[in-house]
Amino acid sequence: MAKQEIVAMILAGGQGSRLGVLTDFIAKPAVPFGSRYRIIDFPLSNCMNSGIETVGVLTQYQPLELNSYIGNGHSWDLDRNNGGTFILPPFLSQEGNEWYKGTANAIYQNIPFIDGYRPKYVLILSGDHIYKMDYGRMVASHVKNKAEATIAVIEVPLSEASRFGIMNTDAEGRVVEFEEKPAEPKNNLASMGVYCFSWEVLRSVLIEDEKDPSSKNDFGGDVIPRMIERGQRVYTYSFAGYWKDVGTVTSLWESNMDLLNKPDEINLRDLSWPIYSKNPQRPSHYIGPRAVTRNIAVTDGAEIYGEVYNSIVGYNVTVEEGAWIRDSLLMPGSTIGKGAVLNRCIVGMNTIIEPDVRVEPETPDGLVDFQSPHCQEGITVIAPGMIIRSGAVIPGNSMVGPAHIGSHPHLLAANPDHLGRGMEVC
Amino acid sequence: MAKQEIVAMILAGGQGSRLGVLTDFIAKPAVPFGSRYRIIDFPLSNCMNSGIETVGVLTQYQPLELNSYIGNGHSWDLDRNNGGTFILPPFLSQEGNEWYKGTANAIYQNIPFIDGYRPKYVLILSGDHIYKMDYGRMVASHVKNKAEATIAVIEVPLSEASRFGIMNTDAEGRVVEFEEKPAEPKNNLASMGVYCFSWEVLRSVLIEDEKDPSSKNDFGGDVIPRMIERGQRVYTYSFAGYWKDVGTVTSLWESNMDLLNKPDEINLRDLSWPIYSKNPQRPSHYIGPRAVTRNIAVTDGAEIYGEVYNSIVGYNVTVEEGAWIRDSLLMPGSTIGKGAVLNRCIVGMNTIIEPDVRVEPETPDGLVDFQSPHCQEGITVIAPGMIIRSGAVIPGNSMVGPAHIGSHPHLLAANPDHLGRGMEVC
Amino acid sequence: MLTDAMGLILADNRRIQLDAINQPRALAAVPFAGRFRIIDFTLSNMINCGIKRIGVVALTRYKSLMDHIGTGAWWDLDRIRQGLYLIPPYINPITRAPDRTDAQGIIDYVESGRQSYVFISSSDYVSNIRYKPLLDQHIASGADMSVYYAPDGDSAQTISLAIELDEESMIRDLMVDYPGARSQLNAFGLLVISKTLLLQLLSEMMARGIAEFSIVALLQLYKRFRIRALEYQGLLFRIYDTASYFEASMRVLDPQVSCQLFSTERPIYTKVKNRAPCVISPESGKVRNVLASDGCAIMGEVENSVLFRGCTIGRNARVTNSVLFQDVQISEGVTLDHVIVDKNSVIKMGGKLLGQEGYPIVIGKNSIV
Amino acid sequence: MLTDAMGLILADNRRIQLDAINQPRALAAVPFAGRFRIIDFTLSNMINCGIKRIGVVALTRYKSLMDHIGTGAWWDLDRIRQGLYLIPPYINPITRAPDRTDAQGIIDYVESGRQSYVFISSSDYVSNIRYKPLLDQHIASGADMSVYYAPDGDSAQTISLAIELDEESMIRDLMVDYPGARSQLNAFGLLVISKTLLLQLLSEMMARGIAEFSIVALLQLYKRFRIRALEYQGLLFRIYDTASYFEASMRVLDPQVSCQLFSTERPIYTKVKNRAPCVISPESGKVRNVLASDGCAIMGEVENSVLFRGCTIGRNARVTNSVLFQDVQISEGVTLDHVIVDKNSVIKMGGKLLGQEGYPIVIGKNSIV
Repeated sequence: MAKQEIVAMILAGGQGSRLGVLTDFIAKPAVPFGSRYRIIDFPLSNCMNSGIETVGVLTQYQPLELNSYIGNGHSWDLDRNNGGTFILPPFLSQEGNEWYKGTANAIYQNIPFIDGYRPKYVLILSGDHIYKMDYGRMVASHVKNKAEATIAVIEVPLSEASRFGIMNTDAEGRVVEFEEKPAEPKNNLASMGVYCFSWEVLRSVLIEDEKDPSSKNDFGGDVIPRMIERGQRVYTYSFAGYWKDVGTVTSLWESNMDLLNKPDEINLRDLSWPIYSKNPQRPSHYIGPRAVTRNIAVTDGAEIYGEVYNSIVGYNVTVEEGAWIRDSLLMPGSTIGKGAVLNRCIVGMNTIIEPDVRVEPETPDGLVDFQSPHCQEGITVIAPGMIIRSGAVIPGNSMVGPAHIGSHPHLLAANPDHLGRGMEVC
Repeated sequence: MAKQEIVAMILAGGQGSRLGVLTDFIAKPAVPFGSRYRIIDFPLSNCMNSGIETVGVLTQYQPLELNSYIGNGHSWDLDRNNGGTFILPPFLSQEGNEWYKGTANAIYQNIPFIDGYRPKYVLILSGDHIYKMDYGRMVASHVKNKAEATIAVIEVPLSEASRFGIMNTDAEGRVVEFEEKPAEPKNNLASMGVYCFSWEVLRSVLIEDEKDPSSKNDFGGDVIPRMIERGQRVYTYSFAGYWKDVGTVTSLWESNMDLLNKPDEINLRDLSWPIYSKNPQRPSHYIGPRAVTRNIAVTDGAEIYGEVYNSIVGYNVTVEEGAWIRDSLLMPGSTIGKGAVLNRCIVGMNTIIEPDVRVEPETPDGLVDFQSPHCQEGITVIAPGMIIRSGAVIPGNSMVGPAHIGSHPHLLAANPDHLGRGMEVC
Repeated sequence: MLTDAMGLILADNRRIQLDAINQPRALAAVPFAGRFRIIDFTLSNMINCGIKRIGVVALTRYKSLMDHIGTGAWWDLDRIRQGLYLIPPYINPITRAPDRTDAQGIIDYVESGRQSYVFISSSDYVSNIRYKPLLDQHIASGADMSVYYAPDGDSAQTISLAIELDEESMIRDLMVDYPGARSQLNAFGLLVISKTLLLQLLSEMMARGIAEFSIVALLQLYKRFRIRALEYQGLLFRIYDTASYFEASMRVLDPQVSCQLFSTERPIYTKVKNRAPCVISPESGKVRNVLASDGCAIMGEVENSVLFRGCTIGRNARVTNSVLFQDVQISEGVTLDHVIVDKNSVIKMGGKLLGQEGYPIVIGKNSIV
Repeated sequence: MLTDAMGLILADNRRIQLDAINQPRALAAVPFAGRFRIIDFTLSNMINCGIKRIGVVALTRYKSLMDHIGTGAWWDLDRIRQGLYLIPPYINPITRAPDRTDAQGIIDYVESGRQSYVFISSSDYVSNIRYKPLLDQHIASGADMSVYYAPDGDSAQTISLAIELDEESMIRDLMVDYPGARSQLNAFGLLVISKTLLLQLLSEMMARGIAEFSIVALLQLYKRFRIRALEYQGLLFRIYDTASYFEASMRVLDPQVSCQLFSTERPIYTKVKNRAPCVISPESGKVRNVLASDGCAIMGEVENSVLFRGCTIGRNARVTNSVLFQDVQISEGVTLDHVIVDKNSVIKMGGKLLGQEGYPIVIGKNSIV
């Protein structure tokens, strides 16, 4: 197997339970984003644009959709003869079998995979962040600092710093202390969950971490603090662009809206750093003769006949005449019927909203059964693969999923064409 | 996702413990075969030659080597935009997590994967058989018989029939009874472990089988008997070519020797049904000025300076001058030192046999520690990635592996260049 | 699935002129319907029928075509066996002039395929077409070749290959580009022939020194061979001049028409470009009856138009009844009506271009107007 | 890794004749060392240096080359961005004659790359060569172009591009194919130049109507530009006639030589063919000092020879000092010495062909002797 200087490992195993029904049957990195993307397109495209051609994707929870989305890696030019993309699930060995216990354990279990490429550096990336980053520069900074670990950090407002892992550094940028969600943060340099390690160093730290029964085998919680404690050379790398963890319904919604309202921040139109995705082979989108569209993003295969404002319209979405949509995310393949009204609504893939359905924060007479602590600020989430029956009225902060079908059979049904559970039909 | 009429699922999850040290760190289907192949090349090439382009490979035990060998499927033309090869490991879902309990359970857990392609037929194949078969003809026979399941069978000598699963059929080839390893076989039609099912039928049988707590969720043991019992249309499909299960050391050795001694049976030179493999990018093999070679198969990157008789020489093998080899399998990357004598020996990948080592059935003074019940008929197996020290004398029926290093440090060591455990270096 | 057939696309049509549009590229590479090229339809028809081995004969101006087709990966034709073959012109190594015959490259391609039948298609029409009925009829009728025709009598389109049929639906007369032809049956460029017969005819051509190989040349053999014609009843746009191109482009705006071209079961594949989603800005004007593509940014008003990838429509611009190719920039305040603007062109601030129905204005590639 | 460089391979060398061997194919596509083609070495050198964008200029007889290169997948060049570009001859769409210049295709290719440097290589030599020292020297010396040379004084090979250097190792004189040249320093076909300067020179060529673009043409500009020459000390075989081809083939039989060509760190990649392992049968005679390939079946005796894939050596045949290309069949009892047999040829039973050292007999492709 050919040597590779850098191997990237993307942590894509988490369930993402705060996204509720959106991740019932698919892993979080496979959730659609920004009309034509999936979340994982961002780290994969960053790898491609940074010239990194060997990428392991660590999966554990509901990997089928992600597996079939990534396929042979062709869409990201990662179908390489040496290297390329590899889906890395947990496995059995002679010593027995284990699921990935934590992020560090997931890498530990795949030491033989990484060893096979004899890399100098290993990047550990998250599968659920929206950002554009040249990892090459980060590795260069790692090399320049003669670091053993380098952690990408971003400045956050000091008032929000207590929500993040905060890095306290000396004058040279060397980390002297790491505080996870400190009550009184000493500064505002938040870890982005993007790490660069010298492989030989990480390898031995992982083996040691694995032997420690008190460790939770987590990078942020165990590996990094252990390295700092011991005085190993841990540095920060400052990143200044757009970065967002889309782990909650609100942050997913906001990050999508940022595409419309702050288009220069995560500039998707920058041809020097394109975000690649698996393209549906569909015709151009069509805006009908009586459609009204203002401040929307839309892509292949969509057909809009109704009114759509401040919304993200995914591929193969149909908005029928007389539908009225504002501040919403219509995920790929969804259909919005005549006269339906959606406001601050996230509609899952291949879901059908029948005519005259109303989903609005201000719905006074809506059902309270659907209220969910994961949904805030009036945002409602409809699961993928559903049918919302004509006449349903759903208030804000709702999370509507297959679990409700039993109790509301007249309002909800599963979309029988939505085969293979989370599977995309395109 | 595009519809595929046929989806093939290759069962590649077993540990293959009867192959001993050969499968310590790699799954059985990744074991080298016939100079330039791995066992899994046969079902994968059969799929390609039969025009089947969607292949799931069910892995569970030590999948890394297999995963990196299959890569994007390019070597078998299975890097398709729709379909192609997919490695399918066990995974977590909302209902919890489970390892594959049996062959049928492995398919059960991947129902959503198969559903995604909406196939009419699903082929269930084993990852450890050596044969060339046109699955298209088998499916045609399945269709013609209006069968719900079709089982490929091969005639075996009646005297050996009690080692196999035997199909008792009526005049039309419909199975009336299935006997697993019957003491008194009624006929000699043995199941090859190659099944064709109508997907809708199999899908419901699998769901039912899963609910039955007494089932071991195995195709041969549970699913097929259940279908016959119920009177479902189970037919046989008679196959007449070469077929061998290479699950034991003896059968692996014999099947390799068949390439030399019965070259017309599993005719690898037939350009109309090529067996594809991942090719090492190495120069042509070289036969040195004083080499003696009789009845051998040899491939890219090998260099032979010694004497080799009736043996299979893998890629990147070096046989130094003065070495003497007979009736042996030298797996890829192994080196046989000057003056070494090997007879009926299987040398694992990237293993170094130092000068003057002797491995022979007739070695009178050999160590008995290495004797293994898995090794019979004088065949000895040396694990991959070892160094056998100069002067070691090993008798027949031995199985020499890393476990012995501690007790015989002067005879054995791990090859430090054999990185990434089972990983191929090429 | 037609696994026993290979495809051969004649990407060159030297008889056709689309003014500025196909001057820099072969007709096969002319953009169509927002994100496709004309050849995408024939390539996709072939793979949707199960054909996995396709040769593309290109003689001139084929750089654009090569760039578009690439490795064939977008059509899943980047295969170890079979896949895509670009058949280049043969050039004599001594004189460096093109060889007397194109035929040798085609012979080599056809000969090395295992399939028994060859579907030969020109690349001057747009359709989503099934090949199986033609092959079934071909085999059932025992004909030597079989070809589809469109009953063009009620169409505004010119009949270029008027055929007359006998009672067995075999061609008994053929008139090329003849306005006085009695027949309204218009054969178009899709023909099936056995590999054996095709190889025989190609060898004859070479022996006779005939330089040009085309569908018409094969059909003209109707006296010598039994050529079965089968009516094709689906949607079909033949592209033979700027007006027919423009008309077809406008008709695709009708969802009833476009759904016949873009079936979910038989998708039309094209080269993937990773452009951002199209953005319609908050200050945009009316955007109605528009086919638009990724990478577009619409700040002005657009009606009854087709926008290829990466077009920008500035504020207060008004684009109607127009076709804008990739990366066209329409600046603030521009007015366009009945205009075709080729790739990378820029219409500067305040410009005004008004064409007429049936006579659109054509702005060439990389122009600044 | 030279990620800031692109490659350009001039696969055509019109000055070279290898008798029957390169008559049906470009020199770049001539087989070498059992399973390779000459172009494999340059392609692999480029990718082993980290170059991921390679243009191949082919003018004549390039079908064999296209078949070999395919999608570029074997060199991992089948990429969405970058990858392999086959640059075809330009043909005038009206006259159908090749255009006055090859340069436009090269200009388009070079211009669309983001890299700052271009490595230009001919495809008439075999070597496993590192490019980085040349680029490092190029940048350090501030030269306009840089080229490798071999100190060929002690070699039997003819000096074709004799260069003289000044004290800064810049070329101050150049003599092409001149037996009386004083210098023994032989520049060969590997040159690095900045993208900017190359584009300028190509535009000048077009403007002057110069038809041929070659390494020699660039080196001949030594009076106008500073051309740095750097000694290449590794193994190098220049292929310029049948004798040099044959000699190089025989020398690769020496493991000391072949290990310099086939490094594990920098492998030479080639098109994969899925042939069965080579079989040496129980009844074979001596098989010694032989480079043999997959798909061969050896029943006779072979010494000091190179066998490409799929060769058959019949019983009691005796093959010595010979090179057999793919799928050659040597029947029972044949004797061959100093013979090169091209692809698919058959030497019939009892045949006897004896060439001489330095003057091997060449049997053309598909011959039956």
